[in-house]
Amino acid sequence: MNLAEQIRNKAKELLESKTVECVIGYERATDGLTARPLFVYEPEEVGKLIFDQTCTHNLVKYLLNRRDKATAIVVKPCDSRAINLLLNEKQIQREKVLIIGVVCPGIVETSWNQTSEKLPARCQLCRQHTPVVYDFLVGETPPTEPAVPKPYADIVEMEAKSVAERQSFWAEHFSRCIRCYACRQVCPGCYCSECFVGQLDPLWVGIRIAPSENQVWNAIRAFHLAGRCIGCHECERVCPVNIPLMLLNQKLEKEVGELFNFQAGLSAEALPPFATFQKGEKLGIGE
Amino acid sequence: MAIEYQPKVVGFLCNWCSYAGADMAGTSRICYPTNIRVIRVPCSGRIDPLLIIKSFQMGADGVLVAGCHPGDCHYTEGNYYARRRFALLRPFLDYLGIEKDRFRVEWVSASEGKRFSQVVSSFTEEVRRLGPRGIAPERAVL
Amino acid sequence: MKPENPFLPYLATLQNVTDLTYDVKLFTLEFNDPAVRKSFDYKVGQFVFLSVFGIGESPFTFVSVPYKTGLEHAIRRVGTVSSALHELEPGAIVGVRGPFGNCFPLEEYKGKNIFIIGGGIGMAPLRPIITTVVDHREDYGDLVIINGARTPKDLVFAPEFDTWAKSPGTRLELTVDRGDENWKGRVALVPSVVSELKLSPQNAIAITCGPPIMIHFTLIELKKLGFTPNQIVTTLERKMKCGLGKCARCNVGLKYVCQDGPVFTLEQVSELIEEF
Amino acid sequence: MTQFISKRNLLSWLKRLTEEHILIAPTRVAELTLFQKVNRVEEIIFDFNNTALSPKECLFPTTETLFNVEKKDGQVELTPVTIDQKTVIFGLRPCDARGIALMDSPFLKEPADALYQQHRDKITLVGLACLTACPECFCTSMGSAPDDPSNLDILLTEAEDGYIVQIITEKGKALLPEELLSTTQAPPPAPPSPKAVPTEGLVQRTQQVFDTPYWDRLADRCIHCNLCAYVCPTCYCFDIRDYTDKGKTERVRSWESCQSLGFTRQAGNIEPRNTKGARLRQRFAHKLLYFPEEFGALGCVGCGRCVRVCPVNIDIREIITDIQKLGAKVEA
Repeated sequence: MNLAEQIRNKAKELLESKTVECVIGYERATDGLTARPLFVYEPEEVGKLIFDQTCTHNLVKYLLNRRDKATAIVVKPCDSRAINLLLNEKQIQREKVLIIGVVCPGIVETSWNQTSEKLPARCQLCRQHTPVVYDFLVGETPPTEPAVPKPYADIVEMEAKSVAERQSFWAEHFSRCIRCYACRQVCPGCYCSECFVGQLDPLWVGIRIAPSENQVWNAIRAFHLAGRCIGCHECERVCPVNIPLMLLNQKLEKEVGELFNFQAGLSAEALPPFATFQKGEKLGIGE
Repeated sequence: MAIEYQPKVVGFLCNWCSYAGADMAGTSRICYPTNIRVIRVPCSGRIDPLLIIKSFQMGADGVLVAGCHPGDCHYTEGNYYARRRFALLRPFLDYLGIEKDRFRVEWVSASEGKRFSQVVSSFTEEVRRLGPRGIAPERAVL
Repeated sequence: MKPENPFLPYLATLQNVTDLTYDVKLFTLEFNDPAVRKSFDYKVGQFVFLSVFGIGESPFTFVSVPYKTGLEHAIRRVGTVSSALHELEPGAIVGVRGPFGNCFPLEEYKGKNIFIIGGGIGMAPLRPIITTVVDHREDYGDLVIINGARTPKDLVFAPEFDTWAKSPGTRLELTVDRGDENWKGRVALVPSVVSELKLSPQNAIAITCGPPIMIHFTLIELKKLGFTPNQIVTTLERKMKCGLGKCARCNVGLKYVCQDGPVFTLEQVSELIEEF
Repeated sequence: MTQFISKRNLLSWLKRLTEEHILIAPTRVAELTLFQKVNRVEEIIFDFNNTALSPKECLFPTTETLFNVEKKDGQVELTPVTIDQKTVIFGLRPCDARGIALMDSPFLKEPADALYQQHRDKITLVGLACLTACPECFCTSMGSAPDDPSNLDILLTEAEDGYIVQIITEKGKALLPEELLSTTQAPPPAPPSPKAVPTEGLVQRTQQVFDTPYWDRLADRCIHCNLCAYVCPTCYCFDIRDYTDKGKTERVRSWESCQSLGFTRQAGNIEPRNTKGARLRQRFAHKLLYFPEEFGALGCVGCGRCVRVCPVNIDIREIITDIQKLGAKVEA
């Protein structure tokens, strides 16, 4: 039985037994080729659920709109790290969420009406083929976990550049930003009720959509995800002007790994890097 | 004689140690460069990376953060958290195109008036060596 | 004298600032340019955008009456612009843009009984109606004013209460949600006062303005008393940025509050399809 | 006998335009087609479906100063911004030209927006007819067409090693010198036919469907970013704020979208449109009900950008068909 059928059966069972009010999964988009998020409330609607290589969206953030309602959710391994992040930060209650984990066959890069055979960056860096947390598992567990090729290859390449080159690289990319905030709205780690961008007093980032303000926005958004970004690459996928946002997030991920030996989303209990410290640690600051 | 380039340096000084250290320098008539604009904060742990990135955006050529030596913090652990935060911020600024030497963190206690002036002088020279950010505000990276 | 750029405010100087309550101040303005002073005209119920340059601009309804000199606004310190206004001293220069919006059709109310039901700072847009009725007392029927507030310190326009109460055929009912040690008056919610006074809908107009929750229950009471939707008038409050029906922000369903409002009868509100 | 311009003459004409005008044309940037200010005409690309962002940013920029405020010894002086630089937008599609024409209604209705008026007077629109229709385009259902010249000054249609030229307005005539033109017998290629969308009686149907739970269900997957509004040629909501920078104050207008959180939040934290469904409904009700009720035409030109760019595939064509189906059921 392929993945989609297993998911549909599980969803039907959960809805009929009223254990959950809603199952969040994927359905075919209007281009007939790619997928889009789907909210199923009635057992007879489970037929619309699909699962294939075009199911790129990370659905976990939708749980924040249903915090007190029992909800089932279809989760790929990279998305499952986002569940740990939200549990770790006390944003969702574990007993309210039923996780249908999918052993991920790898997804393809999609955009509207297009799928490319190229393995997306998140799959090239894939650390787990099996979700880190699940209640029901769909699909067979592959024998060995995938060996990650040279991690952070593009980050090391960026670090090799001179400061001036990096400065103009980012100035050029950030000047295209139109501040649509799709990167913030799609990110499971970005859920502040009032984002620092919306603050008037003090005015951190004005409403001016201009290079200088764009850079403060992009820099601080990335820094707020340091030690929290779970690498689902959704921000890069939704950016309408192709800003390489993961180059920012992964640089911080690499630094956090080296400085504090911490990776986001692997456990729901571990204290995140900025919430703890060791008295005697040597971090090359103020020595 | 060409007017020598005077770097703009912003200094976030923690109220209990570094700010008192600056006072000590002043009362003991020890001079230090006037390029530094001092901003007093309750603790180095209070400094949000947003304040530092905002300072660079508004034209600072260098940002100095001074706090109590680890273990001396008036709030016991403020500087420990700050140390972690800035340990990450420094390479990130460098990655974004702001030389990491333009951002320095020093632990200066209330009695180290002399050391405070040395810190400010050496940092100001360092920023002068790096020169003005020289980027038109419209195209400025931060 | 219409400016050719509708976003450009007239310049005006703050004549004086008096405290009405601990968080409400009465501002009196006068235009700098004498030509504007002569040509500027407005009606009761209209509003203008007041600008504090460097902070921003916000819409405020007039509390003064057009037939008297001096433009007055009663402003409660809530947001960034109102707080900035509260910091200003007389002589400060502010921007005035407008007037915008429709007005209370006071001509149509002539000969009718007028019931004014205001809550907190909601009394501000209603005050010019009261002033007009009191100044032309014989043109109108009975006048009942219900002025509610959270606490006695929040009652607005206190200095004018006795001039209102002494006006013939006028009844002033003050009420607070929570009294304090030297408050001897009524302690009740505004809607309950409306039902207690048994206001009769015969040849009457009920005008209400205040927090949404108060308007909601006041409308229920008025309907119970037999008021038809076109006898109930309210002024809606929405976030506004242009006042020109261009930035499409203040719409409630089909209507722009800045152009088709802010004054609506309940009948018009029910046609707005989007609940207000 | 239709007028014709060779590719070579076209490029030399565009090069001459850059001397007195700002030339804005489609260029290739980071695997995207974007309208950019062009200095060398070689950067212009001619074979593209449509640009990622619409040309509205030339008339309604992402950020624009309305006026500057100088405070000198107690006195305040306001100087509005004036536009004197002439601009040519080259290579915009007929649907985008209709987008600009539709946006004229709110901006130029009494009292006209002076800044937009100046942009509009100083801009000449040189369009490029579509030869192929994208799967997400539906311009013919929204009152436009792949070769619709009505809102342009000049329309070019690609033909054998050159372009068929249709000069529509005086402004276009004055811009294009006669000597560059030749004539051709070849008829213009047949325009493509994009898929149609049922818009019959759509405005009434949208009003009937207004109070149904359809919008809450639709908004389940919406993430409320500003993308659909920022790429749309007929979305014109804006925010106004004051800016003080080194003593100089300016009043700035920037793009805003009805989906962003603080759009209707009033002082005192009162949020009239607080549910996801109400917020998403505002966008489609504005385009399919409020705009037609006020200005007589649907507030959409069928360019398909919002369909292409929405991260969760909220597809306006699907919504229109749903509204027609639901509306019919409500009627029955």
